[in-house]
Amino acid sequence: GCGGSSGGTEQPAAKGGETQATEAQPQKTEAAEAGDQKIGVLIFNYANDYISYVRKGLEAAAQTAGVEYLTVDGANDQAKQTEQVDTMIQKKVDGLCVALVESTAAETIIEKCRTADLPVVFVNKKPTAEVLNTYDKCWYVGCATQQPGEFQAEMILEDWKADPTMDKNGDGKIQYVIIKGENGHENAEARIVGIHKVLEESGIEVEELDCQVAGWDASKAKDIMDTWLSKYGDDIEVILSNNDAMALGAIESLKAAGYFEGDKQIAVYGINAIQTGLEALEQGYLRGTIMTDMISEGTTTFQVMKNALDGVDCQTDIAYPYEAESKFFYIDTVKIRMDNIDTAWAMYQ
Amino acid sequence: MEYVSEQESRDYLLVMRDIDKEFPGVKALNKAKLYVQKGSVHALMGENGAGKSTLMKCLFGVYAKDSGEILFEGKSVNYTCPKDALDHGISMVHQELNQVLQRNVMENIWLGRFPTKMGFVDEQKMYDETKKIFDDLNIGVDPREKIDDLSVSQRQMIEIAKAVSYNAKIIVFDEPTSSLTEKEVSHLFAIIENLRSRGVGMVYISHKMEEIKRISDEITVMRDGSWVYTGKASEMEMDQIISLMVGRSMSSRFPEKTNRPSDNVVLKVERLTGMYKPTITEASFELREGEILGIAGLVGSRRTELVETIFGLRKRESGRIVYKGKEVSINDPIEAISNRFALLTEERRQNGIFGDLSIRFNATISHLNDYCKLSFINEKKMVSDTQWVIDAMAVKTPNDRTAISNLSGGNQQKVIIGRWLLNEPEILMMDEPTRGIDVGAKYEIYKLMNELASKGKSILFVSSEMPELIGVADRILVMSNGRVAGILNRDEFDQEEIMRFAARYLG
Amino acid sequence: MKNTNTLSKDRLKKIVMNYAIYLILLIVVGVIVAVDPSFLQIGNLSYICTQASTRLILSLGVAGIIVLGGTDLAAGRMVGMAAVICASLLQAVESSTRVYQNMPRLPIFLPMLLAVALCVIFCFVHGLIVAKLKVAPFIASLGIQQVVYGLFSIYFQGLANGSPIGSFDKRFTNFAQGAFHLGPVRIPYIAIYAVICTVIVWVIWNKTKIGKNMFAIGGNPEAAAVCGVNIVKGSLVIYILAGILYGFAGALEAGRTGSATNALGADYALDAIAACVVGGVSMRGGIGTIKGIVTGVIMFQIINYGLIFIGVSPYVQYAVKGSIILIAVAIDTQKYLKKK
Amino acid sequence: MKNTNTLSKDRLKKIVMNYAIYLILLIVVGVIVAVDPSFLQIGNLSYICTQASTRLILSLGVAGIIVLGGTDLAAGRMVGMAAVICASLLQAVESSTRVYQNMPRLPIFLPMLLAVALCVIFCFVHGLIVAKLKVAPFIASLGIQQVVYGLFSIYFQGLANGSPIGSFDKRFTNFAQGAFHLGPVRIPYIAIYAVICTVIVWVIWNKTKIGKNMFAIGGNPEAAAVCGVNIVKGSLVIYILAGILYGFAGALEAGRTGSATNALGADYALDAIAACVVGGVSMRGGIGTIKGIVTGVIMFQIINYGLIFIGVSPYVQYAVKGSIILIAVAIDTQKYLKKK
Ligand SMILES: Nc1ncnc2c1ncn2[C@@H]1O[C@H](COP(=O)(O)OP(=O)(O)OP(=O)(O)O)[C@@H](O)[C@H]1O
Ligand SMILES: Nc1ncnc2c1ncn2[C@@H]1O[C@H](COP(=O)(O)OP(=O)(O)OP(=O)(O)O)[C@@H](O)[C@H]1O
Ligand SMILES: OC[C@H]1O[C@@H](O)[C@H](O)[C@@H](O)[C@H]1O
Ligand SMILES: [Mg+2]
Ligand SMILES: [Mg+2]
Repeated sequence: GCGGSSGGTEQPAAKGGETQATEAQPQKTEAAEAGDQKIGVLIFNYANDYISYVRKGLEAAAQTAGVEYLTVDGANDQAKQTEQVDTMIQKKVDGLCVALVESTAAETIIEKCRTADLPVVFVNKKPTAEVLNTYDKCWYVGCATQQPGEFQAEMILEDWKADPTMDKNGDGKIQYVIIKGENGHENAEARIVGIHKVLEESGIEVEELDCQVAGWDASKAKDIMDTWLSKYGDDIEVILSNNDAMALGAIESLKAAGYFEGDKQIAVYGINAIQTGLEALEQGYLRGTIMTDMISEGTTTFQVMKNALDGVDCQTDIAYPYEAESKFFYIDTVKIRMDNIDTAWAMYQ
Repeated sequence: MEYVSEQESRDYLLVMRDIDKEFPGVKALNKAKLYVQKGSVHALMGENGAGKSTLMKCLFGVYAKDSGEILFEGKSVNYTCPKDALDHGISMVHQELNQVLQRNVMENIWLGRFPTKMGFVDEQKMYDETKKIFDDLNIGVDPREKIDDLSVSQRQMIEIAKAVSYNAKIIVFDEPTSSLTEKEVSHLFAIIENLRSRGVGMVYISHKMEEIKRISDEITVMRDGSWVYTGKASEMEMDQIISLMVGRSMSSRFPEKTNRPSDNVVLKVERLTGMYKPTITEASFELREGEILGIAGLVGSRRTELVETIFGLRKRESGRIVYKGKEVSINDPIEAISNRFALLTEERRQNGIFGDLSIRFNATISHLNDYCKLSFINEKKMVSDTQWVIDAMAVKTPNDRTAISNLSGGNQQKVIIGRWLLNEPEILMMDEPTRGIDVGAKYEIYKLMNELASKGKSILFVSSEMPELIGVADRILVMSNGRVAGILNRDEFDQEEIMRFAARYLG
Repeated sequence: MKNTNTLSKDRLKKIVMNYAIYLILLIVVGVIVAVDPSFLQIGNLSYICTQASTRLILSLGVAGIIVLGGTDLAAGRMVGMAAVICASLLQAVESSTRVYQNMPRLPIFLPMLLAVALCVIFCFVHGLIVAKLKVAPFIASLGIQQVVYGLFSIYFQGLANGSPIGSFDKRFTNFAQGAFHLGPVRIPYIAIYAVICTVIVWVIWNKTKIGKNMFAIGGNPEAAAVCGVNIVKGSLVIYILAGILYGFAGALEAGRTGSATNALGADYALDAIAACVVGGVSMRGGIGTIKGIVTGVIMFQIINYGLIFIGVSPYVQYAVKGSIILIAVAIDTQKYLKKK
Repeated sequence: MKNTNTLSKDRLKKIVMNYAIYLILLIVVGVIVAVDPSFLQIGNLSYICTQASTRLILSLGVAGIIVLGGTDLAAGRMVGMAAVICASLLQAVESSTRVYQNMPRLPIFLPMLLAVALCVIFCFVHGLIVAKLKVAPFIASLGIQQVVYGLFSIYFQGLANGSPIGSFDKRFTNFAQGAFHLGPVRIPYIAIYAVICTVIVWVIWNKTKIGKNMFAIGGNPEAAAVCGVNIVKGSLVIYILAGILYGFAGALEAGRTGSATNALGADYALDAIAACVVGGVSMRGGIGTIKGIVTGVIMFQIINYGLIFIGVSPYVQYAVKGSIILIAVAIDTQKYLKKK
């Protein structure tokens, strides 16, 4: 698998996984042998590409560590996922890694884990610190939710200052549109908050022309972009997409309208640094994207779980910052442009 | 018992012998047989459920027979679908009107064999050919008209025209005249004569004795899925046929009238006019206690609409219904039923039966209140009531949990009549109650009407069969084009007089 | 000789047809146990029954509409609506994420009543459109589904800017997640609710006029009208009953999950319909039994649970469930087919 | 006096009924224009037509099945399957994200053919189950939907770990996104394909035996059978035609979007059915026109596009679309009701 084999250079969690293998020996007396350990992995939706990479990282790390795992799909249905917790407990797993469908469901799940005396590590969707603090054997691992938005905005400001042609109408104002993932989706909402925060604090005048929801879906994003092109035309100077997939949909629409040829350019920004996104970056369609390091998110999640199973300190072998009061591990996100694109590609090696 | 030797059977156009067919729970055919000669009309007779339609459907490939042999022109055949049969020169007018209502006449005629030109359907040819067929058969219908816009009798004529247009060697008519007017019947008979002279063999199924006598050369009688008798029509007496069919001798087709209508008017219908035109117009009449009032008229004369409007199934624009001296408001069947009206509808399959549901359900559904205690149902009484229906109406069924669609048409009808009798109606409206029902069952129904009337119940009896109206009714009301054309007393009954009234408001 | 032979073959065929769903269930359980014998613990059964509870309540509602000859694509969204309503009004007073910060602590039945009332209203409208305006049920329920989803999503969006609502009042959580102990056996309340609903609906279907009328309307509406059944009223009662069941199922679903969003219930309608039909409720109307519905629902729950238990990948699960629907319904359909 | 009055009222009612869908469309457009008059640019119309193209192709397929008296919940997933197949086999050779790294560059029609073939196979099976085994179409198509989705998701998941497949071969992109210029007017290929498909399906429906048989089977299957129409064969042809259209629509959808995942097409089936029914195709079978379907599809596209144009939230869009479905179909249904 990718996570395990990527070795010890850039990915701290993977490194942790490796060290763990050797370190597992002395733990033997205290906890079950690695080979006997079994964990349950609950994924909110298999069809979601982001979480698929997290899962990949997690599973690879588990494999490397010789821990058995059982993965299930919540199919975006919290009730279903909550039931799956029961099934896992019946299957006598030793711990649960849960990418929640709804972050507020943590309470119920923690309750079940408490009854069964199982450690639980939440990943991606963030429960409140309040809830996490009701149980000693639970933690959270995830990317900072607002940071990708902030970084996106920062990138725009940097580019804006460097490239005067971005101000197409020359009014000194940034006219932008946002393609939103989903209403109420905590990542989408937080990313937009992040964008607004940075732009407001920048002192540069901005104008949000429009913001529409495309459900993380490329073809819907394309349709929306079509509409905007006909409504705002060249007034749009910057396009901010809540993820790469939608950015790519918008790019298809822009291409059809004759953009990216000669000096008819436009700045599009995505989030996630998925492979097709990186390719678009290389081809000059995307100006930038944010690497939300999914693989590390997965390996770290596993590491936290492993630490709990082995009864060692939760921060053992983890390089990412930990906020003890809230029990959060934060996986940093990284701004990706042409110059550091290799960092992102490395994630997929 | 064979009446035809192996040797002779080669001379027949069609030989069906030892045909067995079993449906879940019913042995529909038991060694049934039928021999049809070229250029002849062979009447197939039997009570409801005797297996006539089933036998023909086995020939036509609608059903697969379980065993037995079919020889057509001396060759053994076994058609697995209607297309097979049609391709080999057998066509059929089905008991049920099988038409695609949403499409036009010519598409229905050519369905299954559309003429094509370079792979595309040739509309012009279709139109011309249809026109030609209709001209030949004297049918005045525009080939481009939608079936849905036609009257039932027009639709039946189209079915007949279609069956004829296949130029088949054998044509099966399964109750072709059930909704035809007298005129159309004669017309059909002319067509049949012509076909006979061209050497076509025909099987003719009907419950109307007069027709059988008029048209058939030979008669085969079936009973309970088995062959009973075959003979020359000219050598058979009506009573003989009937007793063969029912398995006992029957002296008369109509029971002796025992009811004495009183002078008490129970129902007064005043200037009743329907809401959606064309409709009944200002229909008025009176119905007395213990009276059977026959309602005659041509098809489309709106007899059905009259009774349905009285029953609240159709909206009325104006008019009053006075029951036992008081005006009653009847805007839906619920009100009608609560006033002790009952309606036996004309289209059994469409609005009579609940096909998938049990006989018990079908018998009890219209008077659930009788079984309700504090709105909960008392099943026991339902069972005993249903048993009463089965016994009183002599319904042929394994038990009361059988789905009603497994019964033959006649037995279904008996259950439905039983349903209404359980309501103990004061006014019973029967719309073509004997349509598609065998003589035995017909007789029982007439007797029943008589008995009910004797007990002081009043009956409205819609029928297209003149003899039964004359045989059973106390008075006959004649409808013409939605109006009451006249009312005749029993001593004035006369077919020609009735026909004259029936034509009164036409055109 | 030959005769007895065909007869026993026929009988065998009949048995297969009548018990098809149980046979399939047996095979599925057999496979699951073969892969992981530990499936046969009593604990699993108890979980399966608990999990099946809300689905059963929902399916009982949908089934009535199917027996009427209709269908209800909107059922799932109604459950979602009820869940969101209850969730938003039954958060713990002390929770910092409370959407109505200053609302007094409500008795738990009040929001549940409100949820039920809303479901009843929408079901009523749905019923009117189908029974009165004679709109094809599929499309009517599709329209209702979109309207319901749109409207309650707007409410949901407005509340917490669309983030999931959780942190419920303990009484509510206990109502849905609690249990009492009968000696060593833990009996969850939710299973009790399901049993009560099932009994009530069984009585309505089989022992009351409402039920008989439902079968009549579904079996042949025109004949029902002639028999004095008030089609519109008779249908509406069943739609209202469905609304009550949806509302209750939604409330329980929120309480049981401990949180709710407007996505809750997205696939429930199709699942419920599938369970009913696999359990022998005919989409042609007029046919269906409570026993069948219970079997259908539990069967799907066993499959869901069992396939996860033996670690089958989710996409394989789709394929398996789809195939089972096809096989079960194909066999069941043959029962009602008129023999040629 | 009174008479002429009622007559004109009746006539008005009739006009309203016959042109209901156009009136609704007019009102919708009216509202949109009132909010933002710039909606009335020719550019918008061109976008709307382009966007409607794949949906129209899909709807033409679904419509045939509806006319047969069936329905197809699986249509959307079939489109998704075709899209994923084409996407995975038509990535640019030079792309680093290519899932089949060592595969030679394929002629674009090959994967498209494969996609169509797969859709045809599944539609064929669906048709068999409905026409031969007489399974209720709703539930049959639900089963097929789950099987199709499960299977092609396994394929997709295995390929790209669930991330979107993009970076297509330029020829493919051009095939779906290209256009030619007629003077100043840009005519996208995709609109041309849609027109061609529409014409072909129109001819099949109206000028061939296949079409006439379809209407007969949908209108009255028993009648069709006794007239010698082979119901199974006649139905299967229509299902196969649907398969071809789905496959083509899927290929175009991938090419048009520039990427594909297994989520593509999730709601397309219900949208397509809604468009057909709003366009006057009756769910009871036997009734429908190509003109109506085109109108229905374009109407929904205008709503989609227009509501985005005036910046209405997606939830409001649901509510609006749902209401329009209900109103349009309720009016249309009254046309066919027998007044008594
Ligand atoms: N499709 C079927 N399924 C089950 N039983 C059937 C079916 N069709 C006919 N039967 C049964 O077969 C027997 C013969 O019915 P059939 O319709 O052939 O009688 P028939 O002589 O044509 O009667 P009628 O004069 O009422 O038309 C009846 O008992 C009927 O209930
Ligand atoms: N001229 C007509 N125009 C339109 N519809 C007609 C016409 N004639 C008959 N119909 C329709 O066909 C039906 C047949 O009429 P109705 O049943 O009232 O006549 P009937 O005398 O009872 O005939 P039947 O002998 O078939 O019972 C009517 O309900 C009506 O809807
Ligand atoms: O929940 C779905 C979304 O989750 C986000 O975290 C991710 O960035 C998006 O690409 C999308 O997958
Ligand atoms: Mg018959
Ligand atoms: Mg009549």
